Amino acid sequence: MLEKVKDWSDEFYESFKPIAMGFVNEAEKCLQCGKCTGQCPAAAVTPSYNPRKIIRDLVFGNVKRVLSSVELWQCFFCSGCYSVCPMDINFPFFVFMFRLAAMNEGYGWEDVKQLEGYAEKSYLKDGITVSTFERNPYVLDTVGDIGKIRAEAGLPPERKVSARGVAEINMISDLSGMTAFMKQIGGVELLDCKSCTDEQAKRCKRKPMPSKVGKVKTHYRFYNYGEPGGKKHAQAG
Amino acid sequence: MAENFMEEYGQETSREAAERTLSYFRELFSLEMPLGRMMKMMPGMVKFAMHGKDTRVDLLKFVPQMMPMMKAAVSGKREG
Amino acid sequence: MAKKTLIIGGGIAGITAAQKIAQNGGTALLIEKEGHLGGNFAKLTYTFPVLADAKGIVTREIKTAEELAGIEILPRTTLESCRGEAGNFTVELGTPSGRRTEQVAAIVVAAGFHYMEPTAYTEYAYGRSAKVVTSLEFEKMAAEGRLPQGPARVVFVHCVGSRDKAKGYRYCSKICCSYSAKHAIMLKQANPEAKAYVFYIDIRALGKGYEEFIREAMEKYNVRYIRGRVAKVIESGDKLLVRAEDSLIGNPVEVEADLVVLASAMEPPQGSRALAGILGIATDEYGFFREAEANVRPCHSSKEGIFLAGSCTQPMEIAAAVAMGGLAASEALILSR
Amino acid sequence: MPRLDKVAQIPKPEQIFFFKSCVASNKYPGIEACGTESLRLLGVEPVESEEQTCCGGFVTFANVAAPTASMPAVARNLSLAEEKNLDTCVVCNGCWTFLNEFGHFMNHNEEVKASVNMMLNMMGRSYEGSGQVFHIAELFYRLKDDIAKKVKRPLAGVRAATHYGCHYLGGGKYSAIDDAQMPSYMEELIELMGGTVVPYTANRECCGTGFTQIINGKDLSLEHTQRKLDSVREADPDLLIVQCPYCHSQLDRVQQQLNFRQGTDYQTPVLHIAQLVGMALGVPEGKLAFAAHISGRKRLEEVWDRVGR
Repeated sequence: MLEKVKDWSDEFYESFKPIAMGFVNEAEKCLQCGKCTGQCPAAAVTPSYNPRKIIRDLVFGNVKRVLSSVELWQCFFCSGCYSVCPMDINFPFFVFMFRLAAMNEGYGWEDVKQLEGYAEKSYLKDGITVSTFERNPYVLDTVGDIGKIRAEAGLPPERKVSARGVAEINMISDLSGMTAFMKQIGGVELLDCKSCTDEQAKRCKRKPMPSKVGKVKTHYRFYNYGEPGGKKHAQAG
Repeated sequence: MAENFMEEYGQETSREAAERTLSYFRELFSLEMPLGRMMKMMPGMVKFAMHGKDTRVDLLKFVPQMMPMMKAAVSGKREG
Repeated sequence: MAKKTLIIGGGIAGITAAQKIAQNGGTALLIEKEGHLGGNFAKLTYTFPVLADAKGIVTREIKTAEELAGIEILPRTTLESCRGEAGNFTVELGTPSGRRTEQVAAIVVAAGFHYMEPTAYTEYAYGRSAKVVTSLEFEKMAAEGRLPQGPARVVFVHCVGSRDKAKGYRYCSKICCSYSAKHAIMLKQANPEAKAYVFYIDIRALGKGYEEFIREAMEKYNVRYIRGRVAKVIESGDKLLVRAEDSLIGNPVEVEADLVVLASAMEPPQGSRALAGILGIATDEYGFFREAEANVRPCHSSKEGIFLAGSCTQPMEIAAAVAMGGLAASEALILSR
Repeated sequence: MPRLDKVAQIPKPEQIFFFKSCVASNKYPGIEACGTESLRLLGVEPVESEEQTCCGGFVTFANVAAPTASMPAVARNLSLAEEKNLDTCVVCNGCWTFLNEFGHFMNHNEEVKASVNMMLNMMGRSYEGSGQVFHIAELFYRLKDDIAKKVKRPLAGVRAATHYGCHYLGGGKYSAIDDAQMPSYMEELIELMGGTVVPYTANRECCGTGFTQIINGKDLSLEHTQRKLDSVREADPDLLIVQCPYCHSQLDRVQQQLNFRQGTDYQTPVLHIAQLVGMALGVPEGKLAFAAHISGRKRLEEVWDRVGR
């Protein structure tokens, strides 16, 4: 599709650099050499995901395309791109910062919604993010009670963070606004594939269609850098 | 129905999104402590103080350090 | 009688400078730290963009220099110290037979370059797999007839050590694009059954006939050019898996290769900073000698009476090194009259 | 080759702050039990603290928390070690990168450090940035001479493959003790304890967890893990040695999930390097906690028999 080239905004990138606590830097040094994509585990299994293209859009100021893309949420956070980058561009941090920005614009809350439980139910309640809770029946049958295994290994049956420790991270969370942030996410159930209308199903390429996540009005994301991939779509197409 | 983001969000330029993003980050990563932000922190501190005796003691130790910041925040607001 | 000119480095630039000085009535003292003249040129099999016999050309030039009366060649000799000023330098040379002091009017530095050893590039399995070689090793293999036989796939990787802030140098090494094309053609000529893949970022063919040379590799020899820097080379059985992105399509690609050739960058000669310290001239951030003025005085070093020639100033091709050798010689002659 | 100059910089401590990992504690307790026990056998006393929480990496990179929230959490956890005047030892790549990167960032940004410290002062703590964070595998490599001397159960006849994990290598581009692209210290450790190293093609590939992709993009995650497992199966090692509990969990559990979904038969036991070292040093069977492992339990028993319980 013909796309009108807009004047890119030098100021955006320049003013973005210092603000993001210095994490995001040096994207303008990108050579577009493609070494990042070449070794990317996500790109190897997703046709449209391409770190190089996202950096290019970022530097040229096509922020809207990055923010509204599904691809932004497909990064594996493996840091492989950073480890091979000839210009030391820390791309995973770009993704991290841009996911925050995308959420501010109303994209991607349905992804975060699925992870929010780890923070609210585990991290803030127990001080530990991954709990002993197990959903997989096979694992439950094979492993049984982790507490018993822990006791056999000479550890207390349950790893506990002291009440003081939990109170401290709760205060950090409250004071830095993380708790309020999570409250925005919680609450409203997502629509899933079974309950969505035909109209919604037509537009939905992969993700369940959210109407609203928590108190946030969400927007639809698109595959902005290519076609959706995966075995499922190969069959559907 | 929109097939891609250009159709769906075509009216809105990247510049507007970029400006919103910038002001969001500016606020998020600001190290300044204006009164409004300090007031937002109060409930969390109260919650922490209510947790137990030891937390209350630690928080009280912090009060002398907090007073000048409070003063600066309040006066800053008056000037601005 | 004309005063002597000291020439440091017996590569093609140094040989040319010595020839021109002698042919114009001067006397040249050519020192070389190796046992023989020829430098990096002598390690090549073919030249580009015209595939000419490199060894033959170097031998001819060395012979010309050796036959000229005004040239004294000192192999296995290094510069120990240097004092004085333009027109009257006192240099101390370390020769195999002991120290030797000379009075010279001018000094031409033609210290050449060094092919970077890509040991830092462990993602390319260099040093771990015998099937990953540098372009210099590829030249050697070609000269000895050890190129892969039959339907082998050979991958050429551009920009190894150049255009790389993290592990190499930020500059463009200038000649790698062309010599990789030369290698691909050499491979196809020796073994038409072989498949050659070249991974590039940009093709920089800056020279007369270079663009046509690379187009010839693509068109006549069917060398496959893929735009993307190779991300990693993985050993898999007796094959190598080369992973990269075809960035014109935007998809990761994988090539199962039998040989991977790394086009390693031209880096400053080893010990260039020490040599610069002895001579009292300036180097740039990488260790190349700095010219006084890049455009119209390319062969003047930061010190009067010391001239620069060849690839010790920047990555350059043979023709440019020869031209610069001649220019340095004529500058030196002015001082030695 | 490990960079020996960096290895030499790691002190040989008498005590170290043992940083517990969520996954290691709650899914594979053997990592925690073996980590502390083998350090003790090597003459390093692990010091634990009940007040230590999760490093905060997961919630941060799941975008549930902004760095403004996780920075003080990192500083708080590091300050626990600083109070005791100790360096920190972690068993998880995620903790390692997260504590290291954010710690490094705070140490080089006085303004941020001051603002973080303000929050810590409220709870009677402060962060200086004096301690260092080491991965337990780095410590093992540092103490490899002691390990060689103290091997009780030599791993003779055990064929082991390695998996380093992205967050150690990628995050440690400049701070890891080994080359980020072609590390080899785990191989050295395995050979030192008498085992055989099995090379395989996808050695340096990501395990496929993709941080949150195992939850949000399960298809992608499983597809990538399957690539890795296929390559592992081709080489057919007795054990797959990892150094990150998260990779451990992915590689162990996804084998079963793929077997269930696709009828494949992946059965490779996955072990953390702390468990392997513990096994060689003669840590009692209960502490290895192999009961928590899911895939390749039969094979693990065979290895046990070969090594001699």
